[in-house]
Amino acid sequence: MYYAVTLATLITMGLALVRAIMGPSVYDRVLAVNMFGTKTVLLLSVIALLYGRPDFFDLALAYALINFIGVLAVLEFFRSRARRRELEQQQAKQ
Amino acid sequence: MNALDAHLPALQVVVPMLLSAIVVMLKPRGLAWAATTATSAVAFAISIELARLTLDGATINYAMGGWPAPFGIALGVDAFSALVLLVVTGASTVTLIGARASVDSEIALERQPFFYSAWLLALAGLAGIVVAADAFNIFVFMEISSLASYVLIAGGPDRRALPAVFKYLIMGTIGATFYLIGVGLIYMMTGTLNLADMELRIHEVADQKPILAAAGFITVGLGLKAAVFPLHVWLPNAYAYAPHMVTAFLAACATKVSIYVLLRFDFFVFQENLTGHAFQFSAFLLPLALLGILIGSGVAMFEKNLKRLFAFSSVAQIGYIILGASLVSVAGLTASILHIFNHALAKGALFLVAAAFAMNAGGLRLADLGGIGKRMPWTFGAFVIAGLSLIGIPGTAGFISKWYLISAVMELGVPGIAIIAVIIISSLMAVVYIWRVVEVAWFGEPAEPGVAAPTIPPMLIAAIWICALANLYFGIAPQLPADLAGSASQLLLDHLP
Amino acid sequence: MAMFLDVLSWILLTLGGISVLIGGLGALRMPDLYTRMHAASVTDSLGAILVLTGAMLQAGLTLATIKLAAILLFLLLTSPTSSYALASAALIAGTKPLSEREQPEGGKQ
Amino acid sequence: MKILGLYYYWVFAILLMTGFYAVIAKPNLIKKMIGLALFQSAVFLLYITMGHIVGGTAPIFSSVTGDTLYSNPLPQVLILTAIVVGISTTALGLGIIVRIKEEYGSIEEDEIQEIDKQ
Amino acid sequence: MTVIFGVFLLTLLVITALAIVRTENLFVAVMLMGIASLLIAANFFILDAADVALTEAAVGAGISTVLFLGALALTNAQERSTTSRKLLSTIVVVAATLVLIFATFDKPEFGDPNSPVQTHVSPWYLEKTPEYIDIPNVVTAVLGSYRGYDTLGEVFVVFTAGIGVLFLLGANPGVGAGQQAREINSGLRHHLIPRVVGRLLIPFIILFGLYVQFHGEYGPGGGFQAGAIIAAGIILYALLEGEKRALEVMPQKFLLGMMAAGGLIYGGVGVVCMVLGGNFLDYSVLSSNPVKGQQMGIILIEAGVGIAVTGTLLSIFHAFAARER
Repeated sequence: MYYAVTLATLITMGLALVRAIMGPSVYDRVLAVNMFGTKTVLLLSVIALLYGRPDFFDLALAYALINFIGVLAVLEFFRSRARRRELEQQQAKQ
Repeated sequence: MNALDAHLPALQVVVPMLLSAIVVMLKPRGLAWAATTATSAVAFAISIELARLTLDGATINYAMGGWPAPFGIALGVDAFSALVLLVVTGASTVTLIGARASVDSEIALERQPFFYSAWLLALAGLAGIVVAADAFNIFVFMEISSLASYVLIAGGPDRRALPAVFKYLIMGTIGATFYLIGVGLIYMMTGTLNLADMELRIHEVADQKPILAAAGFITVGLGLKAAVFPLHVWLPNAYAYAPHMVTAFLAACATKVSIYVLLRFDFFVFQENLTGHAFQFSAFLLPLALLGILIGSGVAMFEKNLKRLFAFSSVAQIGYIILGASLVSVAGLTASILHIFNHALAKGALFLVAAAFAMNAGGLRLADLGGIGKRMPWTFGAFVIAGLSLIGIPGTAGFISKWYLISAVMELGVPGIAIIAVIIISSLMAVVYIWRVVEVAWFGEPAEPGVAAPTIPPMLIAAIWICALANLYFGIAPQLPADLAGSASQLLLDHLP
Repeated sequence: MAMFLDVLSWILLTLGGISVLIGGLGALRMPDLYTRMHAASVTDSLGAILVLTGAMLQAGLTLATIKLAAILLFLLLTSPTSSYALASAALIAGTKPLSEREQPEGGKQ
Repeated sequence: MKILGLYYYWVFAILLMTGFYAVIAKPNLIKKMIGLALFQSAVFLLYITMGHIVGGTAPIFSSVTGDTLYSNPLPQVLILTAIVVGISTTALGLGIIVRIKEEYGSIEEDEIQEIDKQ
Repeated sequence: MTVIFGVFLLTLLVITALAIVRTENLFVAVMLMGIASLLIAANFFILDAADVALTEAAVGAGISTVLFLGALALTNAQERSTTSRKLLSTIVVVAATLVLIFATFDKPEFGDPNSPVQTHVSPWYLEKTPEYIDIPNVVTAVLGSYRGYDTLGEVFVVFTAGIGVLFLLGANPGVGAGQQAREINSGLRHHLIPRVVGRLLIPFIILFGLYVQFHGEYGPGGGFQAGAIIAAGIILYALLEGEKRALEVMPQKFLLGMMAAGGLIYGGVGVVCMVLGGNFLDYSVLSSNPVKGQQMGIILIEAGVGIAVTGTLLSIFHAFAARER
């Protein structure tokens, strides 16, 4: 049963990867990366159960956290880039 | 051996390493420099003591953390390591003595604590590589020294230092990673990382494919780090645009430490065990060394920038070192190891002179140096002595190692004559490129007449003359380095059947 | 009781696996960014709830369950936030949702 | 099983060389750094693969596992160190790239060479 | 069976790697690098390397993505489409791949319990750790004690990188010096939802980091992973509230102090061991009971590692993020 869940997660990871490579926009790719991250969290939780080592859920927790920070970093990257372009345009006008 | 002596191999590394963390906090002017110089001097004293203890062929072993050898990390110092340690710490100390004014002119005051801290880290890293007797530990310290040298070189005031150091970073990391792959493959086949243990266990699996691949990876990786021709492309620009003092320090010892590791692997781990390993020397390293000698000297003859000229000459000199080693004989190895020492003396002095010239001539293109010898006679005198040593004129240190090298080549018989011809041609080329500098500096006219009288910091002159006099001293009384090199090569070759 | 819990957890895990898979297909097949995002966030939330609850029932009342609960809580807090952040970034950058793009200018009234 | 095991090593080889290709063929400096990171990751995979033992578990004793087979802890320790070395190199390399961009206005290797020739 | 999963993940990894090299958009390459990192980490986990998986996730997927994005923000995100030396590079790479694959054929079988790697040194660690150090996590025991000198080196590698980035990009970047820099570095303050959720999570992230730090003897974790996680938590704060606020909470000087202090704690423990009559880093002498001494030493040095790594990663992050253009 664990295998079935793992398999489903793995296939979904593959689909997310296809989306990440295909794009088309950068936002699609960020979406795919985020999705990939959550699926990795699920995968790790299930594999930890499968291995009979429930003490390894720490890893899944760490992944969930890092994933979130990664997405926010990307957002901040977009925001500051957009802001910088705006300011540069303003300066160019003056 | 007293209690402190037993700890010396560890202290050699730990003292500069820990002090680097303190130096970075030292803000007041000159304090960082003073602390760094003092630390480096302590390290130099430690390596002198280690050389004294190992002169008779003894090996000092040290078990880190008190764990026995293949399980914990072992350190080991023998005559070979002691000689290389002397070169590393000596080069650092002498350059630092003269460094203050030159560094002040090139690096902004608030960035200096970082600079000196990186210097100590480079020193600790290089010393750590030399004392380590564990393949993975060598990798860790190789990375400390490499990262620190990238930082030091990137401090160069010319913006061309940045692309140069980036190229060095890429090639250096590839080299280190290749080394790591090689160590991994050996570990896979033997299950150990300790060099001595590896030597014992590699025997059973010596003819298997992963070990052969490992030997290849390690040779290429360390060759990249050591700038063995044709893997030297990072070296000329990195040396040319680094801060002058950094060039003097790194040119004297950094590449030699990689050669040291390469020789350790070749003679301790591979040589006896690996099928067809002797072939690697005669068919692969020997021709490369000869090509490196000729091409390095040849390019140096036409180079217009003083530091790039010296850098290409370094490529040729690395060729000499590899040439001696690839003969696989006591005489050849002695010549090779001795040349590590003597070349450090000559190149250190030359790059220090370049620093003094740069402070007064405004640039280091040969055209900038017109008549500078007459304005700075003392510096110029030292330049001539170091230049003669680089060429190998009797009475200087450079002559001794070339003499050893030629007598080692003589043992080969007829093919040796061709090699001797290469050595002589290359020495003549060295005469040409040193003469080009002398010609411009002594007989040339200043580019713009009426330049102000040169100011040379006395400490720098002192450092330059320490090097120059050492070139003369070790040319007349080569007892100490020759003894160390002799027992080092005995040690390496004792491992051969 | 134990049997019942076991069966329940298997059902939850299976449903979780299915919903994860559906979400993956949706993210691949949907026509534009916002619809894909919709599909992806369904899997993130529903799939995570189902799979992790199923796993919790398997693990029993131990420290492991508490950790799983923490992971679940964390995912439930962060994944809508990331979706929001992403959607707002895309919107600000000028990616229009599909429905608006498809309709001609006059169709808006 | 034999092929499965070899597959791990082949992936190592392919990954290593993919990264290496990016380093030597791409003129963009950031792309080179990315390639270098990939190149190093491949080596991590090599080490961890050789430490694995079939039917083993992570080398952390626990009441749950009891008396079982444990995988080799040593390669894991080495790779922990190597990962740290990798991120340090990446950080320093990126720092140099940022400075190059500021000084030259470009991060393409050939363009920088052109500028230097002038 | 799990190995099959591994094979599947590896196949995805190869596809990702090829896509990374092919794409000309550097931002996409960085995103895919994050995926590759997660795949590698998942593989590490399947291959029983829990500690390494945790590190790879925190460093590869987290910190390194953040650093790459920081560098991209200061340069361009688009690569020019020319590829030089294409043919030559391809030939070199294909030849080298074939050599590597050739070299695989004599390798010990995958997962073979009788291979030299499994029979020579490692059984000693597994067998003796309960006796000498008595902590469950053998990886931490090897890392902290048997090969503690490597770890000291590792701390100084990180320290060197921190020094280097500060040397190159400046220790006191002009945060708030100009209106423009302040505008650009204001963070996500105007995004209400991420801000509220993020601020809620930061304390838990730091708490989790501390748990990883002090639980390293019992489970996966240790100073390095904890340092990366705590740094990630503070980076989150900087992302939400802007550079300036984050630097007010932890000024660059303080971070520099942390960098140096971490290394000094680690080295200092070693020197104390020396003074007390042991070898460098021989923690047994720290207490009358050697096993207690070992445990104490490992806790101290792990604390040093954690402090140094947090300080360094944050310094590097700030050096990039606060760089004025």
